[in-house]
Amino acid sequence: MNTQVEIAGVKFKNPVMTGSGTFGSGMEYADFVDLNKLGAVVTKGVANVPWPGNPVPRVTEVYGGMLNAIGLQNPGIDVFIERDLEFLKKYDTKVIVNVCGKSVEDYLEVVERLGDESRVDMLEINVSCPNVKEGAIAFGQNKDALFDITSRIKKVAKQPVIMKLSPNVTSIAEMAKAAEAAGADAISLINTITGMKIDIHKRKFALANKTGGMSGPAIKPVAVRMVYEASHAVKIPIIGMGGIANGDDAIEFIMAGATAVAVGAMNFHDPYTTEKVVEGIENYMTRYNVEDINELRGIVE
Amino acid sequence: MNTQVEIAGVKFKNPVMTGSGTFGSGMEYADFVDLNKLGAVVTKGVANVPWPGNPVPRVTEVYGGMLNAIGLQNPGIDVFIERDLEFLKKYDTKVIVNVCGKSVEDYLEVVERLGDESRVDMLEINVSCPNVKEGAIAFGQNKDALFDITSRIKKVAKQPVIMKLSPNVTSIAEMAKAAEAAGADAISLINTITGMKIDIHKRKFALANKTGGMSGPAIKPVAVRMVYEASHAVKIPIIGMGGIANGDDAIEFIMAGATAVAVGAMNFHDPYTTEKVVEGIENYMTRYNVEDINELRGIVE
Amino acid sequence: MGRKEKSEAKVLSQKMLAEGIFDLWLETDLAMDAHPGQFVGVYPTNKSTLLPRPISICEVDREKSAIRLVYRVVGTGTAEFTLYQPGDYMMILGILGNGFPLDKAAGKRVVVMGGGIGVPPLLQTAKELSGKAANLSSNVTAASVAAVMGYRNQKTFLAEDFRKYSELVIATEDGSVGTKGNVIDAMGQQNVECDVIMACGPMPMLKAIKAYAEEKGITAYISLEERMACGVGACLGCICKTKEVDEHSHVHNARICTDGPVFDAEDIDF
Amino acid sequence: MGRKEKSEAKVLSQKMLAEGIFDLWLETDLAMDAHPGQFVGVYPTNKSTLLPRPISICEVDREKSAIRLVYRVVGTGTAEFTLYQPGDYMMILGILGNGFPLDKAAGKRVVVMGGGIGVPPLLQTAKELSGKAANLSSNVTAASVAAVMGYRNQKTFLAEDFRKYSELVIATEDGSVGTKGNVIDAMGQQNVECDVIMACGPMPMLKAIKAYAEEKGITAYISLEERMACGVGACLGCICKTKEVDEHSHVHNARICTDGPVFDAEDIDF
Ligand SMILES: Cc1cc2nc3c(=O)[nH]c(=O)nc-3n(C[C@H](O)[C@H](O)[C@H](O)COP(=O)(O)OP(=O)(O)OC[C@H]3O[C@@H](n4cnc5c(N)ncnc54)[C@H](O)[C@@H]3O)c2cc1C
Ligand SMILES: Cc1cc2nc3c(=O)[nH]c(=O)nc-3n(C[C@H](O)[C@H](O)[C@H](O)COP(=O)(O)OP(=O)(O)OC[C@H]3O[C@@H](n4cnc5c(N)ncnc54)[C@H](O)[C@@H]3O)c2cc1C
Ligand SMILES: Cc1cc2nc3c(=O)[nH]c(=O)nc-3n(C[C@H](O)[C@H](O)[C@H](O)COP(=O)(O)O)c2cc1C
Ligand SMILES: Cc1cc2nc3c(=O)[nH]c(=O)nc-3n(C[C@H](O)[C@H](O)[C@H](O)COP(=O)(O)O)c2cc1C
Ligand code: FES
Ligand code: FES
Repeated sequence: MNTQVEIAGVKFKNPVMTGSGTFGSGMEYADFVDLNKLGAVVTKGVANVPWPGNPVPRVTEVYGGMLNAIGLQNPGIDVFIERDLEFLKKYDTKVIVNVCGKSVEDYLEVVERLGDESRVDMLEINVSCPNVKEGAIAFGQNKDALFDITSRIKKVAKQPVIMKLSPNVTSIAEMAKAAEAAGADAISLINTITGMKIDIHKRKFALANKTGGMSGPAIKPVAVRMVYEASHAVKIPIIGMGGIANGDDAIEFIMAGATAVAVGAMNFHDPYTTEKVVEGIENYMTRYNVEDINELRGIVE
Repeated sequence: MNTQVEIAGVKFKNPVMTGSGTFGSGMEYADFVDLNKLGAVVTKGVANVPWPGNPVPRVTEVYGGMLNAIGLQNPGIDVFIERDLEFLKKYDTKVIVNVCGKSVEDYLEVVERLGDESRVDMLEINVSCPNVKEGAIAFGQNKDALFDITSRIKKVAKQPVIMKLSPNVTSIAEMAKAAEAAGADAISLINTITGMKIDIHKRKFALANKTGGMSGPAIKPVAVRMVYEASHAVKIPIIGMGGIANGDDAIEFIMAGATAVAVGAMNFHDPYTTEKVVEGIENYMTRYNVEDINELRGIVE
Repeated sequence: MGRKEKSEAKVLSQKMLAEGIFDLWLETDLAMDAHPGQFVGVYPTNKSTLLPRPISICEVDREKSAIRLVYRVVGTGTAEFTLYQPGDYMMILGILGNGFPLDKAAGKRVVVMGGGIGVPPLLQTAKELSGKAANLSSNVTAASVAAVMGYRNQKTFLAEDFRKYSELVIATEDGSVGTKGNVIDAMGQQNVECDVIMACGPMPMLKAIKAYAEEKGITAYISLEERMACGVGACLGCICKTKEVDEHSHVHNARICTDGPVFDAEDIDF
Repeated sequence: MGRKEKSEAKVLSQKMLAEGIFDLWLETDLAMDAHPGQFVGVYPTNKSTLLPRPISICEVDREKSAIRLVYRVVGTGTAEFTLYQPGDYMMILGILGNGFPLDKAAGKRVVVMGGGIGVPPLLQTAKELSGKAANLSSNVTAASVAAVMGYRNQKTFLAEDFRKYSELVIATEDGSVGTKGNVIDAMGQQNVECDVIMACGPMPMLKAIKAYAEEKGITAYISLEERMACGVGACLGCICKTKEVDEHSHVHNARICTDGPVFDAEDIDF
């Protein structure tokens, strides 16, 4: 049985990745999961300098999911390279570094710094975080801005570039096309959907940031639809995510057109989820006699 | 205790309405609920002529919600007036007629036909149904088209006009502003979010239409956020909906800025939901000594 | 059509009839209004699910105010249902649908036909038409009742129950019991004659019955299945194509949950 | 810091301690690694909820391989927890957090302070430091242990348990038992002296303790609370502001779930 998939020349032993920001740099989940069994570890968004993120409360539960407004807290690229990338050297898995910034220059600085790091297999550019005021989502909600930042990053990036798209748009197909036209090697989607929760007893927002990004099983139908639409709009590979909880969910995204998938919020529900998704995919393949996972991609037209 | 709210001069005994398309014309739910207890019955979308809707399967369940692709099946305005409006004459509740069409002319025809019907208190214009190819959502995803159709409808409408907005947009604030600028008396949101489900065993879409509109508790955080954003963008009243299951949910929408609320998919889970929401709102008011429901509107800033 | 309500029903008993097929008796006031061919919506408590699961009424015991449901485990909801024990409560929505038109069978030779998980609703139908039981919902009886039931294999659940009220002919896909083949094959091979068919089962079987009835010039009432949301006729989720413009929809769509699930095969446009 | 796993724990007993306050004993291998001040994440099975509920370890029984949780019903998850009966299983994630630094109390006069639902974690703390029990996780003992506990009213849950291991001073908001006022009021009124405070309770209480400790020149370890998603340090949901740049985050944020929940009050920037 072949579960290996390839994106922009990078070979992943299986299509299962971690959703950026839900798995740290893998360190915290190494207690639960054998990182060697994952297709890739996608690290928490990192900027050129440390970011403090948003005030608390930063997370809250909603029906079938959660809202977060972490605000991209991160220790900055220096610490990230010394500590997190170093940690990941022990493992036989691919490493995708998620990059965030407030201005195009911020992004470029991080991308350049990572250029010489051989431990980095791919870059994922987060232009879709709904929880920071400047930069980030602004690039992800306007196709011209997306085209611009993508092409500028592509000019300096040494690793293949994945553009991570926001679902908070009228047409995901248009955004996917803009990323492709600007030279992106792949796209990933969906980032979180902007949501809000009000504590009616305290008469306050549940999150200090008022709004937060929604993730978890509740958003899966929207994510599958967007993966499907994107996969019919572009030729570059797609990494699909949004509410994946088990192997069947992963297969659903693959059938919708994803080459790989990522597990996000469900890690919090069950820290073993990523490994279980790998097993679940294999079980499906065994049950239905699927020789190669790549046969299933986009099979539902 | 006062639960009465007013929208464009129309007084509703309480803020609880039914979500268009989830309650027929009230006939089917009259077995369960005393329609006289509701603020308003919002009827299923009606067009100038009968529409057959989409092929089956038209509905499917998803985590914490459902997808539908009914495709606006309706018996046409003639039957609607004779049968459904006639039926509603027995009840002491407001009637809001939801109108759909494929072209602006279709909408205008229905709006004109309803002009002389005294049983119709308001019109809700559905420009946000994701399940029909022509018309409908096209108007709801483009602010110029929305402005255009709204102003043309306002020119002929004898009853106040509510524009029902689609959540499948980059900026709900912009759409709300376009509707307001064109003269809409109120807006309602959200219509369903476009989603997809794939049956991985049959390798088929769960819905014949491939995509469907998502509703139910799973979408509530997105709906609350959009109501909040819209209420900060416009001055006209807002009818909020999306996943409302009980009085607390209704209060959450009101605190986010809604003047009234509607119960949609949860009618299918529990046919008594609308009445329970009315009671739940009253219970909250009693518990917290709220004299007038209007005090709570937009209280969380 | 009975009154409709969502209410608690008490589990009286539950047992497995065959691999993956469960037999559940529920105590509910709704039993008094239940007619053969009608169904109830059963709600799982699992919060990821919201919609009622349509399950046909297999049998009614008016004395105990109870209904019997026989269901196959296919997904989340039905898997949850197997966990309920006597004394537990389940939420049900009912009574839904029109049921079989027993009056159309008065004094006629009737065959009830079921296939797979379409077998259960025919039991109460046979019971009523046979007149061989106390406390029935109608006093219509047929001239004769034969049951022709199709199964996959030798797991011929409910066969003993049918024998109480009617002659029973069995067809199995694998030929392990009765005629090898489908219910129509069995009709022919066993020379079963009738004036009226009442049937429930998978779509190909219902199509075959429609064709058979047309050929023989007899009337067939078939019970259809479709994904449902409301179960009460409001959402327009569960329609089937009708030959004529339907009275409610004013297009060629009837709602299976309220206008059906039982239709005269002639009226349906497969 | 012990190993971490998500695993089933068997309910040994559950009872109500006071209106809305429940006392639950769970059998779990994790008990062997549990230190006072640490917590577990308890998962409701209700599918509308996904996140583990952080609940402190109130007491540990290493012989029975069991932990005790004392919790207040505030929402969906805790309401569900009350339904579990002996023999049932619950899923828990643990052992989480750092716990109180018992070694910092060796040979010193310690006061454990709890307020409201912050009372429970101090029980095992007092037990350990008192040395008055078998099978403890450390052999560090304090010179003396006093417990100062604040309650709303006369429902002074766990008071009897504290008396087994320490002197107990009670403060109540309504003055129905002990000092009327808060734990700091009680310290003063009862002339409780100490070198180290270990505390858990609502934010105003912890702020007051920080101020009190600074004034008296003593050390206070306080256990903080914040909304959590992962519970294991990955999501950065549960941070608190620290005086110095935190070693992990490289900003002034420490993660309560892993770097805490217990912090030296001095290090926290309220
Ligand atoms: C009028 C009618 C009568 C029925 N009577 C019986 C019966 O007596 N015994 C029996 O075993 N089954 C019966 N069914 C089928 C039964 O409704 C489904 O097997 C059941 O809903 C599956 O639920 P689930 O949660 O286990 O499956 P899931 O696949 O998890 O359900 C997901 C959703 O799909 C719906 N769904 C799945 N399969 C079907 C189906 N075949 N038909 C309609 N909805 C479906 C569910 O109701 C639910 O909304 C009947 C269906 C209809 C329409
Ligand atoms: C380190 C730590 C230790 C704790 N120890 C105890 C204890 O020993 N006994 C006890 O009764 N309570 C304790 N709490 C508080 C307890 O976690 C909450 O009361 C509980 O999570 C509420 O869950 P719910 O589902 O009933 O409430 P809901 O309001 O329905 O929960 C919704 C979400 O909010 C979270 N949440 C709600 N209140 C709190 C809170 N106060 N702190 C953190 N998350 C919250 C829930 O975990 C859940 O994710 C502790 C909290 C922390 C952070
Ligand atoms: C707590 C949290 C933090 C996240 N941080 C990031 C981030 O730093 N960069 C990013 O691109 N996406 C981030 N995401 C988005 C996830 O990677 C993922 O796209 C999204 O959560 C949808 O998947 P899910 O439903 O499986 O969680 C974060 C999500 C969560 C829940
Ligand atoms: C089965 C179904 C049919 C619907 N039909 C209509 C319609 O005809 N016109 C309309 O404006 N909205 C329609 N809607 C959208 C609802 O009115 C409502 O906006 C949406 O479902 C969100 O609310 P909910 O989560 O409470 O269901 C329909 C929704 C459902 C589930
Ligand atoms: S299920 Fe709603 S109309 Fe039949
Ligand atoms: S809860 Fe995730 S870092 Fe603490």
